[in-house]
Parts: sequence; C-alpha cells; structure tokens
Amino acid sequence: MIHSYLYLSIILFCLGVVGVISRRNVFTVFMSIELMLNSANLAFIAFSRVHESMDGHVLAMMVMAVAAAEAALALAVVILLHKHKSKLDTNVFSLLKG
Amino acid sequence: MTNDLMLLLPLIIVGVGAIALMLASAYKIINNTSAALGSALVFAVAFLVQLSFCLKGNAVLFSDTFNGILVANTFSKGAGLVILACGLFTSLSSQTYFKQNDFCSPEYYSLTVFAASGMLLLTMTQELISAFVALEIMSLAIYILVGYNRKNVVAAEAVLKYLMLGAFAGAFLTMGTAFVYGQTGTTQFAKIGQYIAANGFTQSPAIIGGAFFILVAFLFKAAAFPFHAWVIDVYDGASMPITGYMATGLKTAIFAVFANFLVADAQLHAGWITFLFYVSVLTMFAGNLIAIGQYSLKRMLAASGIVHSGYLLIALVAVSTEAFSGAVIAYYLAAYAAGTLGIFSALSYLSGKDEKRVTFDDFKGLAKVRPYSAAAISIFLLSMAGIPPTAGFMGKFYIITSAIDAGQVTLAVLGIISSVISMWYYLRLIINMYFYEAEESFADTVPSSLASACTFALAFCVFAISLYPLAI
Amino acid sequence: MEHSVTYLGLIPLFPLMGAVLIGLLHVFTCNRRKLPEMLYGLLACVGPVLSFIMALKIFFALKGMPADERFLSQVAFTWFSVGDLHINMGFLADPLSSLMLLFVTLIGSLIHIYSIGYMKGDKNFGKFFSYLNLFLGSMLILVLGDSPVVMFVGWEGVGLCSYLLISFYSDGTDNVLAGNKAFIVNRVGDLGFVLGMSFLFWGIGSHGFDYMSLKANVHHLAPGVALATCLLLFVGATGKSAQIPLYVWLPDAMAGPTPVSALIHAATMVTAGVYMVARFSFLYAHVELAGTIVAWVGILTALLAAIFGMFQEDIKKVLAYSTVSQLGYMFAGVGVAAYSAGIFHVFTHAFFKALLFLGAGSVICALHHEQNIWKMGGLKKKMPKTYITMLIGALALSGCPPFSGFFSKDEILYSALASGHFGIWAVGVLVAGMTAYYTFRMMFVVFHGEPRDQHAYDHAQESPAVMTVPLIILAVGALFAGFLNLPAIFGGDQMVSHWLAPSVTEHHPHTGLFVEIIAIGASVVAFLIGIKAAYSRFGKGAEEPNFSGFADFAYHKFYVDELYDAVIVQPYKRVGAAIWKTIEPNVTDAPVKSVSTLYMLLGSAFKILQVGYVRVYAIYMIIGLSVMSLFLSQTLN
Amino acid sequence: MFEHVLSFIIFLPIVAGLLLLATPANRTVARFTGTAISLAALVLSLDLYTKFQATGHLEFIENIPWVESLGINYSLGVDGISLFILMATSVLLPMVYFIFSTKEKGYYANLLLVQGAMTGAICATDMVLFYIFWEVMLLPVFFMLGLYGGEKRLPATLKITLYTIAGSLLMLAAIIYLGVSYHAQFGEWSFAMDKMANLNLEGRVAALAFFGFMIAFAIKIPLFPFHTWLPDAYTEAPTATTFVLSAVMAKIGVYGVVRFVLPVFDMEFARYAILLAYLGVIGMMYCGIAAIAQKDFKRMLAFSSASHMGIIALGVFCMNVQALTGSIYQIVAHATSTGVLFLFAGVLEQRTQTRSIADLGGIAAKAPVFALYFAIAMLASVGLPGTSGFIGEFMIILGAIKFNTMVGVLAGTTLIVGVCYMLWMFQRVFYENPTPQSEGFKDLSLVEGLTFLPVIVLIIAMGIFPNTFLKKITPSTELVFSQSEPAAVHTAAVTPVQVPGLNLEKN
Repeated sequence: MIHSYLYLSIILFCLGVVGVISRRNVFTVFMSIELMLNSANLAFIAFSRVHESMDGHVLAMMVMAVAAAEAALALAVVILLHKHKSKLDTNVFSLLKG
Repeated sequence: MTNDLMLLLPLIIVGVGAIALMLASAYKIINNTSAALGSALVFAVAFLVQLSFCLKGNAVLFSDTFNGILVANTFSKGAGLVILACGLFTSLSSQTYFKQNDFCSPEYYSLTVFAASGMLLLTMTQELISAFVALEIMSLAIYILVGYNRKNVVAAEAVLKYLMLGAFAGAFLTMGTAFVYGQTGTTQFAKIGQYIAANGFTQSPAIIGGAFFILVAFLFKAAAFPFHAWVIDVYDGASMPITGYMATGLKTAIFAVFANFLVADAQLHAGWITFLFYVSVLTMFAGNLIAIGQYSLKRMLAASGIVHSGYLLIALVAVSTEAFSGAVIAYYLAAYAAGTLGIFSALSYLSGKDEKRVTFDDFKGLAKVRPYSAAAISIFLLSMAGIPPTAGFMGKFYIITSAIDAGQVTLAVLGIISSVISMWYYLRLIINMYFYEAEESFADTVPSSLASACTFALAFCVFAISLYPLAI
Repeated sequence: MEHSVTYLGLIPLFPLMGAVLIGLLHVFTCNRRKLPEMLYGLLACVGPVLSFIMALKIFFALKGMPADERFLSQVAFTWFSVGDLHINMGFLADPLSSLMLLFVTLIGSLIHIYSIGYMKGDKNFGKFFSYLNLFLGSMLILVLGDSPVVMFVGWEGVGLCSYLLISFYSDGTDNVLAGNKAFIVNRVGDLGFVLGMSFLFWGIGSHGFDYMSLKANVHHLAPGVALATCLLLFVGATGKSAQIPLYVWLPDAMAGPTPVSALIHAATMVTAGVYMVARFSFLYAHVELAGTIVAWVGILTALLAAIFGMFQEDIKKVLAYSTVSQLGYMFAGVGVAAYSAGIFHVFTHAFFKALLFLGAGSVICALHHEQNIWKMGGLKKKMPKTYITMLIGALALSGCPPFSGFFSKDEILYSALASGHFGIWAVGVLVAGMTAYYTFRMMFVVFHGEPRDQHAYDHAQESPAVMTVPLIILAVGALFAGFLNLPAIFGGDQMVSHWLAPSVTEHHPHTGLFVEIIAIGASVVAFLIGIKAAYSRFGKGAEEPNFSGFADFAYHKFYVDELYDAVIVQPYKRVGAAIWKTIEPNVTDAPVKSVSTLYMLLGSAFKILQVGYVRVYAIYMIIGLSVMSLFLSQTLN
Repeated sequence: MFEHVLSFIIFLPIVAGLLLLATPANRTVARFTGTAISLAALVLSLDLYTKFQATGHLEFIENIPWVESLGINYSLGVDGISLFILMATSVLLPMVYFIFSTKEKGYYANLLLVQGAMTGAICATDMVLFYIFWEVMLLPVFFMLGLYGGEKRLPATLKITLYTIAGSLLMLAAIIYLGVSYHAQFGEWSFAMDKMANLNLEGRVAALAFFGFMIAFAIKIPLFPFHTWLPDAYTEAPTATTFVLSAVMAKIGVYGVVRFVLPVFDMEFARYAILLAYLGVIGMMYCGIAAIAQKDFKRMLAFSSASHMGIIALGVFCMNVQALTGSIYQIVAHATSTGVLFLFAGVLEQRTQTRSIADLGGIAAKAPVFALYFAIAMLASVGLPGTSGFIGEFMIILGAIKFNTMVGVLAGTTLIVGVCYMLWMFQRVFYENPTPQSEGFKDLSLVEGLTFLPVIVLIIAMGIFPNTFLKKITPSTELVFSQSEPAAVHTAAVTPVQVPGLNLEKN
C-alpha cells in the first residue's frame, strides 16, 4: 500500500523536475517546484502512516508553510520581472552570462 | 534550561534585533544610517556575547536540548562568530555603499539581520526539518536582498535565477528528508546516525537516495560543481555588500550544517568520500576555469568562491567523524571570509555610483591614486590565493595537512595544483592595480568611510588570523 | 739540513706586488695626468731583478746541500682544506725549479729592461708593465708551486696574462680576437689539467697532494687511472705549450707587443707544459705509453710547425712557428723520458729565442712596426749589433755547434735514438734541417741582399742601448749556455743533467759511442744541408715568391685555422643562436607555454558553458544528478 | 639581545620596509632608511660571524612555539651552510643603496622586505616557517619587477611569479607530507628540519614528495629545464632586483636542497642524483652556449648566471663533501662575481642608456677603474685561480669526477664555456673603439668606487685565503655526510637510475 503512495510521490516529483527544466514560463516553473514540494509532502504523510507517528504530518505542515512563503516571494519576483520586460519567458532574462 | 537559553543568546539577540529593526522601519522610526548602525550594533553585541561563550571554554554538549534539534559546540560557536562578523562588516560597508547608490530602505538592514539569524540557526541545527526551515529563513532574506535594487533588471534576473534554482534545490532537500524519514523514522542527525550504525548505510536504497538528495541541496547552496552555474550570475546581479555577505556568511552556514550532517555517522561519511572527492576536485577546477575568463571582478570573485568551496569540500572529505571539531573548516571559513569581505567592502566604496567600476580594467592604476586601498585589496587577494603570511595560507595549510593526514594525498595535491591555477586571476587584479598608470582619479569614491574602516580592519584580521594558532 | 725556509714565497711576490702597484698607479692616473715612464720602468724592473737575486740565492743554497737532499720548501698557509683534500699555499725549490727560476727571472728581467725602450711613448705604458710583472709573477708561482693546484694558479695566471698582453693593443679587433683565442684555447688545455688533477687526487691524493707525497704514493695508482691522468695532464700541456692540436693560438699571439712575444716564447708560458711534464716525471715514468704518446705528439708538432715556418712572411710568425717546433722537440725529449734533456732544451731555447724575438723587435721598431720580411733586406749594415746578436741566436736555433741549441737538441735526439724511438729520431733530424733552412731564410731575407723598401731602410737605425744591451747579454747566453751540459763525448760532465737528477725520474740508457756519434753526425749534416739550401735560395737576395701547390697549402698553414673555425667555432655559435632562437622558445619552454595555452582554452570553454539561461542551469543540475546517481549505483553495489 | 640576533636581522628590514610603505616617506628618507637598516643588518651579521663557533651544528638557536597542536615553531638557527648565504645577503645588499638612486621609495622598501624575507628563509629551521619566508621573498620581487622593470616586464613578472609559486606550492605539499609522516611514525607533530632526518621514507609517495621539493628548488635555482623564466625576468628586472635574484635568491634554492632533500630523502637522492647531476651539467652547457648568442649584455649575464647555477647545483648532487663544500663556497663566490656583474651592468645601462652589446665599445680606455673592477668580477666568474670563483669550481669538478667521471668531464667544460661568452662580451664592450653611446662614459665616482671596493677585495681574499671561510663551512658539510652514514648503508642497496657514464672505481 505504501508503495503506491511512494510511486505517486516520485512520479509527481519527476513531473516537477521535468517541468522546471522544460518550461520557459516563470509561472509554470514555480508551479512545478510547488509540485515537487508537494510530492515530498505526500511522501511525508505516507511515511508518517507507516511509522504510525504524527512526525510526518508536522513536517509536511512545516514544508507547506515554507513553500507558501517562497511562493509569495516568487509572485513578487514575477511582478518585478514583468515590470522590467513585460514578458515571463525565462530565456529573456539572460543578461548575466559568460 | 536557562543555561540552554543562554547559549542561544546570540541567536535570540539577532532574532529580536531583526524583528525590532523591521518594526522600526515599518513605522519609519529610523532612517537608513541609523538602521545600518542599529544592525551593526545587533551584530556587534551578538558577536561579543558569542565571543564570551567561546572564551569561556568547552561548552557542555547538550544533545537533548530542544529535543536534540539544536547544538552549541565549539564548531557551531566558531561558525557563529564568523557569521556575526560577516554581518557586522556587511552592515557597515552597506552604509557606505548606499552613499553612492540610492535604492536603500531601512528594511534592508533588517533583512540582513534576519538572514544572519537563519545562518546562526543553521550552524546549530541537528535536525533535517529545522535545517530546512533555517535554510529557508536565510534564503528568503537573501533572495530579497539580492533583488533589492528593483529598478535594475540585472538584479531582477539574479533573484529569478537564485529563487528558481534555490527552490528547486530546496525541493530536493525536502524529498531527501522524506526518504530518510521514511526509512529511519526520524529526522535528527544523531538518531539517523544511530540507525545507520545499526543497520548499515549501503543496505537501504531509501537512505542512500535520501542522503543523496540532501547532499545535492547542500552542494547547490555551497556552489559545488555541477550545481555552481547560478553563483556567477547571482553574485554578479546582487549589490556589492550582499554579494560579499552571500559569499561568506551564507557559505559558512551551509558548510557548518553540511559538516554536522556528514559526521552524524562514520559509515555515512565513508559512503560519500569517493563521491565528495570527485565533486571537490571538479569544483576546484571548474571554478578556476570559469574565473580565468572573467572580466568582471564580481564574477571572478564568485568563481573564486566556487574554488574555495572546493577546498572546503576537501576538508569535509578529510574530517574525522570520531573526533570532529570542525576547527579546520571554521578556520578556513574565517580566513576566507576575512579576505572576501575585505574585497567586497573595498569595492563597496571604490565601485562608485551604480557600481560603475566592476571590471579588472576599471581598477588599473588604483595603487597610484589610492595606495592604501590597493594595498588592502592586494592583501585580500594574496590571502585568497594562499600566499603566506596571510590567513588564507594558514587555512589552506591546515586543510592540506588534514587531507594528507586522512590519507587523501591525491586530493591534497590536486588542491595545491588548483591553487597554482588560481594564482593567475588574483595576480591579474594586483597587476592591474599596480603596474599600470592610473586612468582615472577615483575622485567620486567616498574618501573615508565605514567601508574603508572595515577594509583596513579586515586587512589587519587577515594577518591576525594567520598568527592565531589552531588546535586541531 | 733545514729544508723549510720562509723566503720562497717572496720570489713570485716581488713581481706580483710590482704588478699591483703599477696597475693601481696606472688605473688612477691614466686619464688625468701621466706619470713619467721612467717611474713605471724602474718599478717594473725592481721585482724581476729582486726575484733573480733570490733565485741565485736559492740556487746556491741548494748547491750547498747533498745531491739527494736538495730541496727547500715553504708552506705559507693552508690554502684550502675539505675532507681529504688539503692544499697548502706551499712552494718547493728543488734543482728542477731552481734551474727554471734562474733563467725565467734572468730572461724576464732582461725583457723588462728591453721593454722600457721598446714601449717608449705608448699611452698604456704603465698597464703594459703591470701585466708584464703579473705575467712573470704567475710564471714564478707555476714554477715554485709545491702541488699541482698551486701550479695551476700560475698556469691559469700566465694564460690570463697572455690574453691581456696579446690584446694589449685593444682597439684593434684582430688583436683582441687573438687574445681571446689564446685564452680560450689555453682553457681547453686547462680543462685537461683540472681533470688530470682530479683523477690524480682520487687516485692517490688523500695522503697529501703535494709533489713529495704524490711521488711517494705513485705506485698505488691504478694503471688505467695513471694513463688517463698522464694524458689529461698532457692535454693541459698541449694547450699551454702549443702542441698539436692546440698550437693554433701561438702564432696569432704575435698580435701583442714584441717583448711580450719574447716573454711568452722564451721565459714563461709555453715552457710551462714541458716543465709540468718534467715535474710529473715520476708519473710519466710510471706509464710508458703516455710518454710515447707525448713524444710522438711533440715530434709531429715539430715537423708541422717547421713546415709552416718555411713559408711565413711575418718575421714574428717565423719565430713563432720555430718556437712551436722547438717545443715539439722538448716534448719529444720528455716523452722519451729524457727529462733533463728536455728541460735543458727549455733552458737554452729560452736564451736564443728571447734573443731572436728581441732582435726581431729591434728590427720591427727600427722599421716602424713593419713585420713583413719581404719589405726588409740589407739591414746588416744599418743594425750591426742587432744583426750579430740575432745571427748568434739563429745559429743556436739551427743547432750549429757549438752554440747552445746544438747541445740541447742533440741531447734530445740522442736520447730518442738511444731509447729505441727510431722514428722520432728520424723525424727530429729532418726537422733539424728544416729549422736551419727557415731560420736562415729569415736571416738572409732580412739582413742580407738589397733593401726592398728603400724608404723604410733609410729611416732605420740601430736601437738604443736599453734594447741592445739585453740583446748582447742574451747572445752571450745563447752562445755559451750549451756548455753547461756538455756531454761526455765532448769532455763535459753533463752538469745540468746531474743537477736535475734528484728532481726527475729518469734513467740514462747506456749506449755505445757509435750511437752517439751517429746522432751528432746526423744533426750536423742536417744543419748543413738546411743552411745550404737557404743560402742558395735567399743568400743573394730573393723576391717574394708566389706559392702554389703544397707550398701554398703550407703557406695557409694547411687551413687548420679555417678548419677549426668551420668545425668548432661556427657550429658553436650556431648552436648558441639555435638554442636561443629555436630551442628555448619551442622546445624547452614548450611545456610551460602549452600548459598556459591549454589553461586559457579551457577557460574560454567554461565561459561558453555559462550561457545565462536559468533553465540550462537547471539542466546542468539534472545532468549532474544523473551522472552522480550512475556513479553512486556503480560504487555502492 | 644577542640571543635574538637572528630575529633582529630578519625583522629589522621587514619592519622598516613595511613602515616605509605605510607612511608617506619620500624617497630620500627611504633611501637613507634602507642604507641605515641594511648597514645595521650587516653589522649584526658581522658580529654574528665573528661569534660563530663553527661546531657544525646549529648555533644562535631561537625557538618559540607557535601552532603547538601541529608542532610548528618559530625556530631559527644558523650553521656553516646557512651562515655563508646569510653573510652574502648582508654584505652584498647594502651596496645597492649606494649605487642606484633614481628610484621611488617603494623600491627601497621592497628591497628591505626582500632582504628580511631571504634572511628569514635562510635562518628558519622549521619547515613551515621556511616556507612562509620562501613565499614572502617572492612578493617584493614581484612588485619590483612589475613596477620598476623594463618595457616587457609584465609577461616576465607573470612568468616568474606563476612559475615559482607553482613550484613552491608543490613543496608545500611535500612539507606537509613530511610533517604527517613524522606524526605517523613518531606519534607527535613536528615540522622541525633536524628531526626530519630521522624519518624513514619509502615508496612512491616519498618519491613524489622528493620531487615536490626538488621541483620547487629546481625552479628557484633554476635547474635546466626549469630555467625558462629566468632570461626574461633577469633582463627586465631593475638592476637591484636582478642582483637580488641572482646573488641570493637563486642560492636559497641550492640551500634548500642541502637542507631538506639531502638529509631527509637520502634514498631518493641516491637514486636520482645522477639524473639531477646531468640536469645541472646540461643546464650549465645549454645556458652557457645560449649566452654567446645574446645581443643584450644583461640577458647574456642572465644566461651566464643560469649556467653557473647549473654547476653549483651539480656540486650538491655529487654527494661528497668536496663537491658540497665547493657548492656552498661557490654560492658566495657567484654572488660576489656574477651578482656584482649585474650591478656593473646596471651601471653601464644607467650611463649609456642601452643594453645592447653592439652599441658599446672602448670603455676600458674611458673608465679604467670600472674596467678593472669589471674584469676582476668577470675573471672570478670564469673561475680564475686567485679569485673567489676558482676554489668552489675546482672542488665541484673534483667531486663530480669522484661521483661520475662522465659528469665530471662535462662539468669541467664550464672552464671553456664560461670564458667564451665572457671574453666575447668583454671584447665588444670594453675593448675596440668607442661608440657614440660609450664616448662620454664616466668612470666610477669615488662613492661608487668605494662601494664596490669591499666586494672586489672580497673576491680576491676569497681566492687567496679561502680557508678562513672554509673553516666555518666544512664542519657543517662534513656533518651532512656523517649524519647520513647509516643511511649510506642502505643507500648502497639502492640501484641508481641507469645513466651512461663511467665510474671511477670501475676503471
């Protein structure tokens, strides 16, 4: 039973990774990262069940809180970027290189 | 309990100070200068408190404090000292920096202090989730600081890159934590260590995978190859004092937690030695090779930061899990911090308005116009290059000694070769400063300021640290 | 008998101090106001004359000792001492060195006096005498040194002085080149000397490296090492004494002032090689093969130089080749273990060669530095003293009995014959004839016949007394020095040979009277044939001949100089240029350069990798992650 | 005070130099300070020299613990070997201040710094301390070369700096390896030089450590083929720097071999000595021959210096007391001859504004005193008996013959090689007819003449009375070989690397 949750979690994680490296839209990228974090949360909850302790739930809550803070910052950055270039394509932001 | 809280006092001071500064700036009670001095005061007080703890001698290891989540041993205290000093010098040089740049607000200093509180927590943490939280406290503050100059598209790009990749790496950390938790049922380093000692490291794919993911996250923050690519751009985009802060304080915190995690168990450490060996070698050489092609000082220093991460990884490879004191790592971090902060505080007042001087060529002939600044910068560069009698040399000496003592002769030799290579780009700046005629007068730079005071204080530190004998 | 004395060191010290004093005086005054020449002249002569007096004193002191205990020694101080190597700054006067001392100081003094006249008016008068004194001082160290290393001091010292004096007229490139050549060629020989000393030291030197100890331990020397030592030392001798293959510097050395030539050829420098071989007679006597090689090299040099001498047009070069040739005789002598004969020839040669050179100098001076014999002629009337003295010298050189050269040369040839070296003897006799020929060719062309350059002839006049008096003294020496070693056949008692006997290791072969008569007869006949040939060609005046065929080849000295230049000098320079221009940047420095190039290339490669797209950085991370996972799965399984 | 005399000699110049740099002193003050301090160091050194007992062991020992956990001490001391290099430094450097005046204050400050650092490297008896001084002495050279050098100074500066640092960092690894081995074998940490001889080193890593040391020293000496930094650096550097480099700094490389490699790596040394000896000989010939092709007299002297260093290094590799003593002696002799020739070259350059041999001529007639001085230094440099150059060279050749006949014979060619380019140069510059550049050449002034006089006297005195100096050296050099006596027993079992060459014993 635990395996199913784990497989799902890993699949979600991988989807997140693929999203990050394949999508150019800033929003999509940040959503992919959220997906990865949430896949970890899923794993936490599942393991919590296996160990029959509440630790995993606590950890998942922590991660969600941090993810929320990060998301807030990410949105601010998205606005900032949009103000500068009116685009949210990550490839546009490649002034720093070499 | 009181004793425990006493030992956390620096952290508490910093945390309270950060909140106070934030509130004060929110209600516009303070202006930029007083915020700067206020944050410097917070750092200074915390530093002195930490120093008094350090001088008091061996602290009791209190593994069950906060349920074993935090620890305050000599290593964490030493690292804490370095972080607080970094914060102090960053605040002071920021004050000068913002005399020439106009995007400051008092919250800036509040965030600096917040970041420091995250770093301090990170050095003490003995648990994965609190490590994650501390990491994020630190990182979120730093993200904002990196993008603080909202009018500058480069800063925005830097924060995008940093935030995106940082969060990406953070996701790996949580996933790794989940795996480790799943297998061992705990997230505390000590208990993970016990579990591995009992059941063996290589037996369980979940631990290996989880530890691997955790390592990846740490390596990302430490800017190890191949997770180093962001460093150059982010350092380049951030403002001078923040770049210095990231390069020193942040790195100190990361290596502290990294070391604490690795020494949780001998098998865990042993399992990663070969892996870390290659990572450190590649990190050193990649950093060097990136650095030689750079025209911008900031980018060069970022790349040299990668190289120094490589040296610190050598130290991590060579640490002994039985009698871990972290002295070598802390010493090297202190030595490196003195040099790097010194350069950035010098650049804070020399770079001029909107950081118009950032390339090697911009500093041609500096020695003719500002001889003392040029001399100080040379000292920092020589320290980073590891030329005696600077702190950088002694730091490198201790690292190589510990590596050879641990039987890692090849790694030591490769480290030495890398430092030969690194010599070129450090010398290049010295050559530019000294051996060319001055092309401009640097008249617009702030003549005598907090940043220059920091610079000379740090130059003094470079020698003082080198003379300080280290007990391994 | 007290053998340890304190005055030996003074002998070289007198001229050396003179050299320093004169040198300093000259250096500090030459560009301001000139000091009177007489002052320099007097100062310069004091040293040699005092040395000569000391030499006499030593000679008589030795004479007063029993024959087999004749030596005086002085250890001035420990020169250097490391491990087994103990070298004293020590001096040794035994019969051999005392004989050398006598004529070196005598002839040296005479040359000094003569030079006062010859150098009159030269702007570097002081410098010249400083060098001259230094030269003599070095030679005296060479003669007196009690170990090979001390001898080497003088050995190199004379080399240096020859360089300084040959390039004395230093504004002429050729003169300086000749000086360089002399020094460098001498250095080649010195290399042999140093290596020889090293072999000797590691062979038997640990018990003391002075001649006495070496002589006592020579039988411990392994035969191979002994042979190597002898040959290496002989290489040194060929350099200093101008033997094949290192003779090339001597004829060029004529670039220096004529008294210098006299000094080099007669009293100092070139005789050093012969003296050295005689000094090491205990060693050479130990290795017969080495002696034979020495003898053959010597006699072949004699032949070669005689051939060259027959075709020279420069009066000094004729004399120079005659020196090389005579030196060949000396080596033939010491080579066949007739050390006393060799040294005796050194002794007599010193007189007549100094005489000839000084005479030639007198002629050259009179003709305003004209040296080509084909521009001279008929000077007999103008310069009678010079002519007569030179004639005596020429007769002595040609081996006309009873002049000194006859006895000494004859002694060598006799020894060669007596010791069974028939080939050497035959060549020696041939060379004797050639010697007579070229010597009298020179005499006839210069002094007889009609003046070839009337203008020069008209202005020529006899030299002043300061020059002629030394000539006369030397002429007396050239006449009578031979009688000092009169062989038994002429009723003599071979004084010199007996005098030298304690110093040199030789055994006189006992042959019948018949052999001795053959030797003498052959020499006399050769002399007569030579002089007849010269007279018939040049006696009544002759014009400058155009050489062709072999003569032309010999006139160009068999193109040996050109050969050396093409085979050694030019390649050496080319190798130097090649190293600097090609090898250094492209080979030696190539690893360094390629490392730095590689470094820069890799640097730009990594710069390209920093593309600036954040997505790509994430991809790097994932690639790294994957590779690491692979790596992990490899290592952990 | 006297027990700390070495510290004084080291830190007087360093502190003075730093003060000069840190304060806005003008160049007159700087020159005066430099002169005074270097003379003070000279006086202290002379005092030390007279009080030196020549026991063969270290004297004037100072020892202050520094990093106790690693056994690193601030420890100083001199024995016969280091004493002479120390004396060469102290005696020769004051001259520079008298001769060259038209420079900035940093020039004098750097000179003081380099003097202190070199003295420190010579006197240090702790390896880490030695390394620190070793690296520090490069920095003033870097700045002097880069700031005050000739037109093409930058590439030369970079090359010498990177090259030597590369070498010395390898040495650092080797030093640490020794310290760690000592810890492993004896249970305590130490980096003291004299303790390292007790180490029993074997295996591949020991050989690597040996090469770590050797490469560092080979670059500094410089030994062929590590010399390629030398011609440019020597040529472009200001005269005083070239003088410092050739007269003292290169010698510290040789000294390092004697101090570290010889006692510690006896096995490796016995195995590779023949290779190194060949490198020395080849370097001597290579650089000597290259010297003849030079058109720039400073560059020619640079090659000449490299050529001589080959011979000096050879003396160390021959593993017998004569050659080693010869090397040490030659170190000082070379400093007084070729080193001083560089100063003369500086005088020439200063007065004629050219470094080209072809532009000069006839100086002997214009400046007899200068020519005399130059000639004496030149003759010492070509090893004429009676000058300082002969004694050392003779003993080295003598020792080389013992070591390996082939090497010895090749080493002997230095007699010829040296004289070729020197005479050639002397002819062009001092003889022949004056050129426009040398037409108005002024002779040495009284001050200059008197400044050089001690060295000239020293050249002669060292040639005539060498034993007064050797008496202080030989106890130490003899000790080097008596100490490794037990090692010699097991080095007998070592098969040296096979290189063609005869051995004297086999004859």
